[in-house]
Amino acid sequence: MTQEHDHDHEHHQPQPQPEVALRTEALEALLAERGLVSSNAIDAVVELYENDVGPQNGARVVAHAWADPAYRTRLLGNGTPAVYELGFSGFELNTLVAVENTPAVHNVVVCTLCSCYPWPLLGLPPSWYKSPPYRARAVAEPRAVLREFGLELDSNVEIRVWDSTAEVRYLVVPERPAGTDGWPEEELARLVTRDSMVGTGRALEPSELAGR
Amino acid sequence: MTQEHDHDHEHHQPQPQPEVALRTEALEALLAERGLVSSNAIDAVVELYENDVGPQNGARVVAHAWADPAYRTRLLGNGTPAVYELGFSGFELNTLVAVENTPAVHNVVVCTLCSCYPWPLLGLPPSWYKSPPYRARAVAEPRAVLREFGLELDSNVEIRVWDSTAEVRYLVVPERPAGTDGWPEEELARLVTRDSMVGTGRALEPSELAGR
Amino acid sequence: MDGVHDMGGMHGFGAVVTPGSDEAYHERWEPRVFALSTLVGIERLGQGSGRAIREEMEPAHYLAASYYERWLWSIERRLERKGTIAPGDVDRWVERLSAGEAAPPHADAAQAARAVETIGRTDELGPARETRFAVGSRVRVLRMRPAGHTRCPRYVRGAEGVVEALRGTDRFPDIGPYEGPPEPVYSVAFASDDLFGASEEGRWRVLLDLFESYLEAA
Amino acid sequence: MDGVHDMGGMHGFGAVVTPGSDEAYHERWEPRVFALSTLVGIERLGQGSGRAIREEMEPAHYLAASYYERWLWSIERRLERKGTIAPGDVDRWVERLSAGEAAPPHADAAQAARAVETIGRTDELGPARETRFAVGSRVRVLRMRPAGHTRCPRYVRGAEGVVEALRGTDRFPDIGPYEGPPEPVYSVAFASDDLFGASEEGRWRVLLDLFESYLEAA
Repeated sequence: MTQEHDHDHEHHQPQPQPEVALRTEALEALLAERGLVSSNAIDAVVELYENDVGPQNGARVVAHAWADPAYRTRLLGNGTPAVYELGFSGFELNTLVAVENTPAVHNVVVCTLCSCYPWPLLGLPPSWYKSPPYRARAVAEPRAVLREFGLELDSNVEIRVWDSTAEVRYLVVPERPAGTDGWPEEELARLVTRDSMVGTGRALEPSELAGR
Repeated sequence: MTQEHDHDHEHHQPQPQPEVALRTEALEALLAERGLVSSNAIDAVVELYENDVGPQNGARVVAHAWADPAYRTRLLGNGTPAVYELGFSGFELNTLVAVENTPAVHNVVVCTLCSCYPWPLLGLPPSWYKSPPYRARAVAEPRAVLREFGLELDSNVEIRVWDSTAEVRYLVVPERPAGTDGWPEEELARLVTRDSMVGTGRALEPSELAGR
Repeated sequence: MDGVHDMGGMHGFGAVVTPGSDEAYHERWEPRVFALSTLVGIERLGQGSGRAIREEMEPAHYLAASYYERWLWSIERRLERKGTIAPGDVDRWVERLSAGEAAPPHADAAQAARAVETIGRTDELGPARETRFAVGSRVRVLRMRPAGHTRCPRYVRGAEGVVEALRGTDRFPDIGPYEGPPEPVYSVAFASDDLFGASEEGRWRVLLDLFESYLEAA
Repeated sequence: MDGVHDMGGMHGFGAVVTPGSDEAYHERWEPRVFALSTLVGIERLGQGSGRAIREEMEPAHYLAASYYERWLWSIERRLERKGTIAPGDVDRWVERLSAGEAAPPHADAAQAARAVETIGRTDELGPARETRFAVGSRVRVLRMRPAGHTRCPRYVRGAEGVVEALRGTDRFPDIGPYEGPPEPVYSVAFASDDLFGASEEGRWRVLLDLFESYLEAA
């Protein structure tokens, strides 16, 4: 059925609307005029999420858990203080739960009601995470959704879909790829993609690093 | 909450779109060009529902049931043949169930999934019947919905909401107003409003006839 | 399918009674769309059920469209699926009309008479065969997520109710619009709090006509 | 409230992975809306929770709007409800900008520093007090239809699951956004067929963090 009405989806998919950009400027101007919100505060927040807060943070956590078994135990036992050890905390990370992918269990994270996401570890979510199709389908047809990401799981793998319905955020610790024994954490972190920490992907294989 | 975002409803309520009228004409032209659908067949169907098929039919059924106890029994027992006795049948009346309002029970009809309606008895449904608010709320907050129609029921009245989910259509037989003993059926029928046969209204009182 | 058309119990749609809500339609094209839809059915020019096809509209489009706009959309899809028209055919006539061309005349008195006669026909539900549940049986609606057309709304899934009547048999819609094998259809009554929990409105009953396959013994 | 935002399990929205879907945003105004929303919160310029307020958008508008367009809508409502701005204020600045007027400069380095510092703060769930359910308890989600903000999606109502963990306590959102008394929050695991019936995908588990008030012993 999806294919059949794709032509209609194209017609009605929300389009970028120039009036929204203008309206955003107008709101900025209004709040500046009243002395309530400064342009440099807006710039500072934008730059914070563009430069300092992003999946590179989650990747450091995962790489450290891969490299240090004691840290892995702390992270899986109580995520919030464990990521704070590495300096990560803040909005949308009130309580962090880390869940580990293994050959037998695959975790994937969604927020069906809005788009809750662990910002301090992963930055702002990709568009697909916030989209109605992901919010609707991840809980009800996870294998079909994962297949769109190129992830085909064996039928005996238990899928666990985490719907972020309270002030708890999830970080998936992907499986550590083979052939990475003894790698320094900085190198390991390069294998850890954003999608692998949401559960819609795997960590990169060492052979995939070359092309990046 | 409804009040609070009324201003937004006004912005986004579906508006009559001139391009839909043009597109309808275009479809008519296309099917005429191919010799498939004739303009007089379209006119005939439109006129049928404007002149012959409407709530006056249901009103005849209700008035007859009020006047003739044996007919009332047949109607409530097996609606389809009972309305056929009076000449009513056709599309969207495959199986008719008539339900009777009493001082103890109030019936109201909805179709949450689309807008199923007993066309041969009531004609084409009013806009509210087809609207998302009615489809959403009638099953879940019937008293609030009936209140919008000016119908305030005693708290001890049992409300029965019929959701038309299969090929069964419903006709509500409203309570016969007091002071109508011995009235001829033609006069009784004038008391029977469309809304009273959907359950969102009562039959008119004799005193209300004057103004109509 | 569990789309936005399945509205029972939802919040956020505003008031029922609004200016103009008492009228069946407001513009002349609306009853003509209704008539076109009826004629496409009678003349067997389309494929599939308009009711099922309208559920396939993109959700934002479904909600933004007016009632007969959805019907127009479904007529076009039915005609396309049968091969009666091709995508783009209507658009080309929109352009021709916009350029001032007149619609071609086409009269067919026999078609008009056939339509009026056919519209008057009734096709009652079949008689009840073997049934799994009797009047008075306590039943539970199965939890499900049918990908195709269904007549089992989400708000009753998993809820328990009581069979009040057997309606007859009808074709089961879930495996393709109206093309499945006939099945018993029951009138099932639910207490409002078994559907929606406690309400400041007190209690009421909600009754649905449900296919046997939707139900299990409770 | 049970609005169109509660999408879990619904059909009809199409593909997840589409051109551009990998990017967090596509236009410069989008992260600025995000920043504005954050600053309105930090500076206490608004009233109500953006998350709850976005659910009040008219349903067709909610579905048609892009993600940060919804955020922009909710920022304006928050500012209006607090009285920081009045309806029409933004429109007037739209007109002034359209007429070529420049936005007024307003710099506040302290505000920028305060924002960055505040964004880094975490507010963990409170410790668990008395709890009605233990890890391993079988629970059933109540059937309900809350008119206000809720964090209990429709697709788990009435379903049975197992408590896997106690998350701590948090403010119960159903009686007003984030203003209720603290309550235990549990991680509850559901078997997929207890939510959606049999699936050609086989079985999986769905886990939600649910407030104690949503649950009863099964």
